[in-house]
Amino acid sequence: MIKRFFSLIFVVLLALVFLPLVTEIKPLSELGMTSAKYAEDGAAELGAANLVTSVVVTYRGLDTLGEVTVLFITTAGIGFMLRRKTILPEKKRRASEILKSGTSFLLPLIILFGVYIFVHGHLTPGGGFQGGVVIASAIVLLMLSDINMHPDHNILNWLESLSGAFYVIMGILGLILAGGFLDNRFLPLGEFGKIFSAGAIPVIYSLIGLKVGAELVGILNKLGREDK
Amino acid sequence: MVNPIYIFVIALFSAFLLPVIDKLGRKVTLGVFYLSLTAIFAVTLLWFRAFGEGALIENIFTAGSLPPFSINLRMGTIEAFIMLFVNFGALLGAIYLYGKLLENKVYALMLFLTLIMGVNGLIMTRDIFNIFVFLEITSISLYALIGIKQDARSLGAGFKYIIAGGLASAFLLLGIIYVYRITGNLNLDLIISENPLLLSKGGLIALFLVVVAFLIELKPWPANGWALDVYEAAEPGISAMVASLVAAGMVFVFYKFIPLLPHSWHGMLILFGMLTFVFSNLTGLKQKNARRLLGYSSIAQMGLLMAVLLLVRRFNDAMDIRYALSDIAAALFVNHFLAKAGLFWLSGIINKEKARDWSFNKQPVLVLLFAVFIFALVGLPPFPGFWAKWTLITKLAQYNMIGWIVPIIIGSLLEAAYLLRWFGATIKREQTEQVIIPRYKILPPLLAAIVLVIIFPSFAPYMTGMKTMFFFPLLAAAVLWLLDVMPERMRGMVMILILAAFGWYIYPLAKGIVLIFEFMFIAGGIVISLASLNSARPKQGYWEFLVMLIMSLALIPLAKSSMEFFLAWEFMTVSSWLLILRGKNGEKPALTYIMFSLGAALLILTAFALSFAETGELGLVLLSNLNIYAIPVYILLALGFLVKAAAMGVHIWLPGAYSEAEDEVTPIFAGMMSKISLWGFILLFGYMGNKVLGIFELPVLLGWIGVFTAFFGALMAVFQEDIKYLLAYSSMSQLGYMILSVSLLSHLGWTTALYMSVTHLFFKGMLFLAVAGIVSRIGTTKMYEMGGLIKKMPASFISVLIAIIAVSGVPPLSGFGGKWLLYTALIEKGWYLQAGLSFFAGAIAFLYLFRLIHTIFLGQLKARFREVKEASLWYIVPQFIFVGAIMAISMFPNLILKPIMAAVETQFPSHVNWDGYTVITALGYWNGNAVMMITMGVFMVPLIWLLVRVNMVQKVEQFNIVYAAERPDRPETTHFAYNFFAHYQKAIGFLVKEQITNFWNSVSEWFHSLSATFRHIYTGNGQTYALHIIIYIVVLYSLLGVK
Amino acid sequence: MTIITILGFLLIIIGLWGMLTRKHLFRIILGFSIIDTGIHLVIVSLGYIKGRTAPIFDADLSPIDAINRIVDPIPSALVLTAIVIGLAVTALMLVYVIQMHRHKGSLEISDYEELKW
Amino acid sequence: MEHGLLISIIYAFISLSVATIWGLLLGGIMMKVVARAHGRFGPPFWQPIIDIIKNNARRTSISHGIMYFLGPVFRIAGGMGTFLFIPFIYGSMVFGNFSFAGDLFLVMYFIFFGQLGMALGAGESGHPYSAIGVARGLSQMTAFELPFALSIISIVIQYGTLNITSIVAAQQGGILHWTLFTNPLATIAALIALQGMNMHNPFSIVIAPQEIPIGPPTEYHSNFLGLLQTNRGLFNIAKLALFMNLYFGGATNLFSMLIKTFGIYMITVIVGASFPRFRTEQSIRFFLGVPTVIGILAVLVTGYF
Amino acid sequence: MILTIIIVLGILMLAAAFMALYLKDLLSAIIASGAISLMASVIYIILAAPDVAMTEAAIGSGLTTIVFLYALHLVRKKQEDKHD
Repeated sequence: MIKRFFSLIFVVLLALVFLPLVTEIKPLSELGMTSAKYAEDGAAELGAANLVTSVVVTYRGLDTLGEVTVLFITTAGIGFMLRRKTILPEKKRRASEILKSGTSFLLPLIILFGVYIFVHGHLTPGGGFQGGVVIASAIVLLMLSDINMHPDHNILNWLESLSGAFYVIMGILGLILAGGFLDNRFLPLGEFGKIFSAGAIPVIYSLIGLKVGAELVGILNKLGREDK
Repeated sequence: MVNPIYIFVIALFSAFLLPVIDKLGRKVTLGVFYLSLTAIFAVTLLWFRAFGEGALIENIFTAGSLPPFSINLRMGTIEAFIMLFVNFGALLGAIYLYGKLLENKVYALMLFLTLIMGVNGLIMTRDIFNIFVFLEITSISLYALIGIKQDARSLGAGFKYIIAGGLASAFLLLGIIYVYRITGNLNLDLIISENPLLLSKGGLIALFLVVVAFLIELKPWPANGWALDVYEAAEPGISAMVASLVAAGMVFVFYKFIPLLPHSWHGMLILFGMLTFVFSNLTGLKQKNARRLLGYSSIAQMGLLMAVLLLVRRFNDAMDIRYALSDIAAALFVNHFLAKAGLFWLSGIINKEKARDWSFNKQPVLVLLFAVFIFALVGLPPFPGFWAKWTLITKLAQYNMIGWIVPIIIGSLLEAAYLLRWFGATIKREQTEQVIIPRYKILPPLLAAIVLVIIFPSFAPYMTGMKTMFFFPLLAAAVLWLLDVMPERMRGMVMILILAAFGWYIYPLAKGIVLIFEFMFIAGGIVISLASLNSARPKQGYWEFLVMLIMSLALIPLAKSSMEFFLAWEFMTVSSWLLILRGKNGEKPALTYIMFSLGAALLILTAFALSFAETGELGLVLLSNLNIYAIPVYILLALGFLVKAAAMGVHIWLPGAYSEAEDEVTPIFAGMMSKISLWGFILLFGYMGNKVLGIFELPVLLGWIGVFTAFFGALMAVFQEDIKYLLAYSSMSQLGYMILSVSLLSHLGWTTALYMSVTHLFFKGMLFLAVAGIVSRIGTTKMYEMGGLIKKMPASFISVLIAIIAVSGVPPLSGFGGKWLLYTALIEKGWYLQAGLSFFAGAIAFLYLFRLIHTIFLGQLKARFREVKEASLWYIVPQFIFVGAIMAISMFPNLILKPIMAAVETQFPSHVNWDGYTVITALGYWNGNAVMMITMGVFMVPLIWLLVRVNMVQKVEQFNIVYAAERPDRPETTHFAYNFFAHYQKAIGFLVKEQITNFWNSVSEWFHSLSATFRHIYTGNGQTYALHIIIYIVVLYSLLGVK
Repeated sequence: MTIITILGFLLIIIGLWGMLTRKHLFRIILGFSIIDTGIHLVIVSLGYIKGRTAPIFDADLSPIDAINRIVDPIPSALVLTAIVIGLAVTALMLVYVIQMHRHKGSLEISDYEELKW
Repeated sequence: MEHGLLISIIYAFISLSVATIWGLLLGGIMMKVVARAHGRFGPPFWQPIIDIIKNNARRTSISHGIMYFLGPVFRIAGGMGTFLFIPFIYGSMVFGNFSFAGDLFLVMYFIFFGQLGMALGAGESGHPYSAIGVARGLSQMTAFELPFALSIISIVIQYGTLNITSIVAAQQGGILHWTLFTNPLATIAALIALQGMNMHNPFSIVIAPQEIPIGPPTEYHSNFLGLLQTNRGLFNIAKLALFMNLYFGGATNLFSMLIKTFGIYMITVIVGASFPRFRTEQSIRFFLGVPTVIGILAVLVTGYF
Repeated sequence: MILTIIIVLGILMLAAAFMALYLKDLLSAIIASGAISLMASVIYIILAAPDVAMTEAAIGSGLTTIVFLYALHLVRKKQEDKHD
């Protein structure tokens, strides 16, 4: 009981610690030093319409590389932790009719939408991560509707590894051909606003999309199996 | 140069492709895995070599644009140095985990690679959000790797770790975003240059959040329950990585943020670091589980390292920070890194939960490794930890931050306590079952130990500029260790040869008083170690420690700088402690001994630090012109030497240490090692002379302590039943006399001290050798079990007889000279009451000496000793060398008095003059030669008188005595030995009723109970640990006074 | 706007409170995900400038006058990474809970206290 | 040494024989006085001389080993040595003895020489009573040595020298110059210590005549016992001579020496005759009590005022 | 107008947060936490950060909830085996 009492006191005190953060710092009135520079010549330098994407993929490319590694580790960790010999779930009641017909209708749409998101990552909002997640949700919908259908294990593996490896190769190409590691200018910037513009950004983002999609499906696949 | 980005590329590339390569079979995957780790290590090695040749700091840019607009990495000397060790440790860790990696799925390999990449990233990146990402990569791969050992305990620990790690990264994220919001960019170097922006109210809090997140990752004292569970429950290979690699990364990241911290915060953060160091070590005292104990120790070291990083910032106003930082923090880091990883690997190999179940004293490799790691952690000489502590304390004193020396001393003493207790217990425990050591598991600790031993030269010379002579003890020990294949006696001979050569080498260097001490140590050492050649049984490590002890003893008087003095002093402490540990039940006394000696060593270290603070150099001669710190240095040094001399009050280690050590070693302890404290006093008085504290003069105080030691030492000796305990107390009392006479600060006083120390070496050496001879034949050291040995061991009897006549000071022999000089010096100086008390102590000495010779040699011979033979020649020969020496000194006292008086002349004007053999002082005169002649004459007259009618004397056997016409049946009933001085006990026995021992026991008891109360804050509940973190943040926030 | 920052901090406080007091393991993880959402809200709210649009160039937003018409892109770039990391940590915690449940069969944090002192 | 070695040996021999005979006679007189106190006649006063002659005339004797054989030799050597290092009669050639070899401390420590020898010999005999006697003797000896040492120290402070002849010289010229009067505290402490040294009654537990057969020398007989008895006489005189020189102004001629030694001896005898016997711990506690305090006072008085 | 929407969403989110922590049934607690993420993505739209809104919607409400449900399923499965 006293633990609850102590928690209350110290959570309130912590709130007091945060209070000046809210009161002292006025809302932003104009862009900071770095973001102002990004705003001015971000588009000119990298040729990507979506400034956030250019920041995410190129300017702070190492973060995103780290980001992909984090997801990769999580899949590895989950696979590693749940490494019991899992058996396929025995036939349970079949999926409801609505789900099955809905899936057969919706599936292509969702996949198309997912591909659209990460292909147009540098033009419209969204990108590799969001696209990958949408595709993963499509696959999950498929898994739910058709119980005995399971994504083949090693296709996922190959897909994941290759896209990861290519991503790193893209980085090295940037290092050798262009200014620095993960620089997208080793490919032509192309015409602003078009699909084949902003150098390597779309390629990188689609690779990320594929990798994230494969990984999330992998995670859900491992979670989905009951163990003995 | 190879772009360090390739470290990430190699790691990620192989990590991504491993699942695919695994299709071709696990051997291939492991090949790729080890290849990539070696490649990473090679890259770091190249960079380190480049910096070795003076390359400048490199900034590596990514994404083709300049830092604030993109993430940049930096590769400097410090980064390269730390990454070198991180990648080296990673390689070793991977080799260690070979077994686990083989049987588990491929994921473990990938997780290990990403862990390494994360740590390297943490060290190199200069972008704060990037630090957050790499921190997450490291933590998440650790969360997963902790899951290797699938049991409830490791999962529970892992979960607590995630909660704490998650909380820390949440605060970090908040802090980062607000730092960005205020400074406008995410690049650390730019933020540091625009620091003032952060000094606004909000800015300080943002900075506070970031720093407190790193503090939590560094496992601060109250809020680190979760870390201990991880160390205890996780797979040892992984805990080794956590303790060394991840800790290195975290500390370096903290180091990167230090320039941002406002100066007002430094004090409080140092305090928290020191608290972690002291309290984790304190809680370590009560630990039973081996790995949890290692956890406490590594947390303590991290706390110290954090405090040092902050302290070092304050040193740098005078010196280039590179120099100040590089030797303290780097040495501490390297020391902790290798030792802790090694110990965790060892715990993996031995795989025993309880620290008590560790026993491998039949496997020399394991013993050696364990010793290397424990000694490195405790900070004993040849290891970097020693240099780090030395430089740290001297620098602290130099920048008069003396307050911080106290926690460091307390902390390191506590750490020494539980680590050395563990070491002693493990070494002494009989090994029951063989520890199977897989080849790949022993390689990493072996390599770590080798590097730990090799690395010290890189720190030692350039820092201290010492003569290489001071490393001879270690060298000689190593040489002897290598000659392990030779038979024991041969190695003994070699050792004596080495000693002789060393003696010849240092002969020209020693002059005056130093020459006398060298004579005592080298000549005494050679003669006494002759006795150790008696048995051919293999003695593991005996000769090495013996040669190390004697040579370090001989080196101390030659030391010119305080550094050399302290190094030789520590070598002596270590080797003597190991010799005691070799004794049959030497574990407990050895622990008491090492604790007192380390305490004394640290007192001396602080004293030298204070003198360094005032004079700026390490020279011992500068002690004379101290004035600000004169009194504290004087007191500290005096205390240190008193502890070494086993003065009254700090003497409880002496009886156990002398009697539990092997019989051949005790004469060296009693005869020579105790004299080093005398040399300390000579050094102290020689340089600093007489100091007054308040109303009474310090030498007078020391004199009184000396007299009381003499009196109580003798009194305690009277009531002992065990010979070695009796002789131990006797040498304590003799040492009391020496302290008394040296603190007289007069020519006669010092002559007495030196004369007594030389003669004490002779007769105490003889006594202990004789005892060793007897015990080797009889087997027991209890006096009442012996009796009547004069008939069986006449040679030993003669040497003991000569010895006790010399010790008690009965005229014809040299002992009287010492007594006469003492009393004349005392009365001349005006210390009358001390003279009276020392006379009384001298008389009491008579009691225990007679008890010694009566209970062993005279009285009734027991049945089972009927066919006992004389002690082996190896014992008798050195004894009779000493007998010869004593007879020579008694016959011609000026043989030794003249050189001593000449030597002391350099310090004090002598007003003693000679007339042939008579020494004439203002008070009285003494003609040793004449006394001897007269006594011989007076002795011959009655002897001739009896010998004339000797034919009528009829020898009778044992029981033919006047026994009221009966025949006593058993010798036990008629041999009066047990509780020989019962009436004395009744009369003044109350004086020696164990008060001092009880006091020290209660001190250690108090520490243990304190440790018990403090460890109860770790309740084991994950939520409570989270609450501890929140409380820690709030308390730190209020204490830092973030306005 | 500061109202959203306040909302974010409130969510953090509630999440923290839940994590500290609720015994059930799942509730602790839920508390964590609430803290994460709160933090992401704070981050994005700090990047927002009143009356400005998203940093995406298209027909009616040319790069020339972007400097005073777009919102700060960096916080949203950081949040992208933060959200995925949040997911990663939550997933790992759930797996830990599953394994702990499999070994000990209990979902109460107070049952995992054998490592103490 | 002004005169040659041979002559000094002859002189030493003369003074030794004079001292021994006088010591034995004193012993006989003491037995006579005690007997008278007990209301009986007691043995003739030359009885000790008869005993020695009787013991030395014995035809057989047994020995328990070398140390047993050497015990009495040590004992008598101690007695003779102590005596020879004390200048017997101030100013006389014959009785100057070998005091040139050492000073006051030498004499004090030479007393131990005899004790040690005796103890070793008794120990070798194997008889438990002798060992018990030795233990008692040594304990008592340490106890009475403390007041004695303190009084010696106070005298050394007072006269500023350890040389006995110069101490005696300083006390010449009338009774008032004796240490008895100039430093009474030291003399009292010393006399109490003398009571212990001579092992007269309050402190006679060591030899304990009635209780167990004569303490340490239990196993000794025939010519060994003879030697011990001669030593008892000689050693007695040596101590008395020491006290005479230190506290009672030394003796300028043989006659004054005889009177003074007789007087000092009689003090202890009379005190002894009228006291029961202390147990050892009682005597230790006694000596470490009042006499030591007197000794300390003596030292403080002479030392600091 | 925008302000009122934000306030309403804010209150809803806080309520959902309390429900997530204090609802008896775990399933509805998880749904509540999904709801919080959904409302948060709406707020991101208001804050002119479309990328974040999409990510939050997809990962926050979508994926996290699915992972939670799977975990709940696995834990429930184990509990039923034990009871029956």
